Amino acid sequence: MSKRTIIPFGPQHPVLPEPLHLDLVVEDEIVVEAVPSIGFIHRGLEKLVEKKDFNEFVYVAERICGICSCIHGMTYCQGVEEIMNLQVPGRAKYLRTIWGEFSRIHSHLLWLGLAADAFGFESLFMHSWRIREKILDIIEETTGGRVIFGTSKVGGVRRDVTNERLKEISVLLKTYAGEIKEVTDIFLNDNSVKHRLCGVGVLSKDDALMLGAVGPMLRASGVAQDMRKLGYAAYNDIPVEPIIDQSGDCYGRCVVRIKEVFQAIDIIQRAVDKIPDGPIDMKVTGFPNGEFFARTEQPRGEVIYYIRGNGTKHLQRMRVRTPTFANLPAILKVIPGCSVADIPILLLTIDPCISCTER
Amino acid sequence: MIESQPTEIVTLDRLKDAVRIKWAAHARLVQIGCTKTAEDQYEINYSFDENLKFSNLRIVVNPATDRVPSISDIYWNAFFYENEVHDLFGITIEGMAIDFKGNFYRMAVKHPFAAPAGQKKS
Amino acid sequence: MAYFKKSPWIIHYDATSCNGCDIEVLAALTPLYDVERFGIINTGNPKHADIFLVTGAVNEQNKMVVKNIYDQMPEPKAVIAVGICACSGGIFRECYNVLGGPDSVIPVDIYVPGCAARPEAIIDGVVQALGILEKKHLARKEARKQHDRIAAN
Amino acid sequence: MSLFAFTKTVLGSMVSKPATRMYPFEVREAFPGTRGSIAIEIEKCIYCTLCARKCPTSAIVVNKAARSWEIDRLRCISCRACVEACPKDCLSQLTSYSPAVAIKGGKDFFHHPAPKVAAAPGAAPAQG
Repeated sequence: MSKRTIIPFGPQHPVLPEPLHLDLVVEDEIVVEAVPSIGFIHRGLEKLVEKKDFNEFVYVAERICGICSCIHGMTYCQGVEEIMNLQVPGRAKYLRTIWGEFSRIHSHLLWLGLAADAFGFESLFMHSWRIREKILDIIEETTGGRVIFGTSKVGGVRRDVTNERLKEISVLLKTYAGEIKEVTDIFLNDNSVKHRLCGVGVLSKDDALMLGAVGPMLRASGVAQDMRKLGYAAYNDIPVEPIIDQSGDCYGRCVVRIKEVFQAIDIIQRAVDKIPDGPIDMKVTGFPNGEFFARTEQPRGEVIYYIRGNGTKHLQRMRVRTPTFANLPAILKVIPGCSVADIPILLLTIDPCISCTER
Repeated sequence: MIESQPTEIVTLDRLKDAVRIKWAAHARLVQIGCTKTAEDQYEINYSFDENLKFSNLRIVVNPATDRVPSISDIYWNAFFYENEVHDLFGITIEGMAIDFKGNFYRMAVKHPFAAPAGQKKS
Repeated sequence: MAYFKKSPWIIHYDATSCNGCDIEVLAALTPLYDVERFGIINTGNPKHADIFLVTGAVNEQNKMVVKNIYDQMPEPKAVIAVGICACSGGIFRECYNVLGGPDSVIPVDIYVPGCAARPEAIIDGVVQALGILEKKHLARKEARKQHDRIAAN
Repeated sequence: MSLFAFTKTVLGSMVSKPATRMYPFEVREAFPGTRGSIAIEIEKCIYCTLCARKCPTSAIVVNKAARSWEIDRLRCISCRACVEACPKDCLSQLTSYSPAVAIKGGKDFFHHPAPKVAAAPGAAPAQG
């Protein structure tokens, strides 16, 4: 038996832009155990509900994470609306759906780039991000922000987009889809990519479910679970079939995300065809009193907002459980047995968002 | 209403049995979260999901006297949430799979959520 | 000689930011903005870096990390606080675990506002930091000359 | 097959424009709806303090008695809450952020009618 060594990974690491620290117990080059230490981004923003009223808190919710900002804000608003029993206008629901799917495209393209960077395919990283900028341009034009959308509000959305512009965007997306396909084909067919991803970090179906994995991580292991099937926002009218893959390895997660990019484009196009006219927000009176667990599907998986109001303008408790928080235990179970060189790509396949995780 | 969310209130000693039933039904542990409702009364919610059906187990504890059993021997991933509940609320949880002993988050304030609510910074 | 202007290397650390500014820092490196045409390279090693980009408001746990990275960087060095959180704490200013910006731990030379800071703004900030770097370099040179003069006498 | 794809990529790259925008020399025109820094038409302001109360980061300070309005550019998160709250529509949002600064604490100060001793931007005492 060879000697065991502990290799610290992070918090400042060239591959991960975010601080996550892992103690890797290593035997030769094989990791036998990984112990996480988190809290580098813990801000304690759940406590802010005591200082900001429930309308103002939307700005905080949107800034929990810069990548899934739109869906964070939307989930929070959904939770409050559910407690206050507000019927949000249809157009607002559709706009939320469209922006939510846009943020999925931009997040997945971002992830594809980072993953390519992690397995050493620099030009793929550049190409993914080049296309992502085009998506960001649409987002900036319609919402006013590149990463922080700032469109959510309790009772609707804060901005409208004209129907003509939506139609143009829908056509524009068709040409972008071709460009995205050029890049994703390399992910799917290139031998060097497969060599790095296939068979690495296999998570079985049972393990994925019982370790509480969510999102693409869970679906890549063959569990068809997608919160969009709950039918929040406009997903009632636009049914979504979860994309699954049976392999459960890094390659499977990559495939799921790539397919989801095209699915998101399809959802946007369908939503644009169906979007109703009408108001985009409603007047909100009174204060929330009650509790609700709002669940939505973020690019990284299911996010949960537990919102509890006590009839005053400040909420009593707001708790966020973000997808990365749920995916970390699963990845810790997968890491033992992998070689040290595979750790960055393994960690990246959960699409870690540490600022979400630690709030 | 997006979905119904039934909450079942269980006592501390029956918690593990109730969780085992969920495990047997192949429910996914969605989250464990704590809420302070009164000075010595904390609610802990254990949320589960069975094929998009949400359900919730709730225990009510007093951190000064009660010791909550860990469910991480049933759901291994629970240790993440339990360490969090311990660090933020100061609730004693026994038998966690990996016990960070209060070092899960390193914070300027100890157990920030246990502090009396409504303190406003001027 | 303006050595630093030709090729300033950057190290980036995320100290409790929301990721928004981080991905914008990364975006500045990618084709559309491509800061590498100015010789700017994002390095992972603090000892290679001239400019330290900090995003986020710095919390209790990572203030030592920020300080460590800063201490390891060779002189002269410049620190840029990117984003509103790094400038003043932003919306998280009142959180219990937030110190309110890297300037509570290390000296900051340039503040780049924006939530999230745009890649263009980050490039502008880096350009301003180059001037500061140059000044620090000259000051060091002057100090060394004076030291030599005193030693020679 | 791969040779064909290769040729196509090479030819495509030769005729297409580079993806890079030469930023400092070539500045893209911002989208009209982009959220940037806040501007005020001080003549219209009635000092109702609504914007200051709505601001989630307390970046705006309004002094009704002195008839002054000031904003801390390093606190403003460009959330547009103040613009939406303003009853007189005297606040507007520019499409770009305020420039990077080397000194913290400078506040942009507006006063109407202009005070006799001009308070230059950035001259206000440092805070925080």
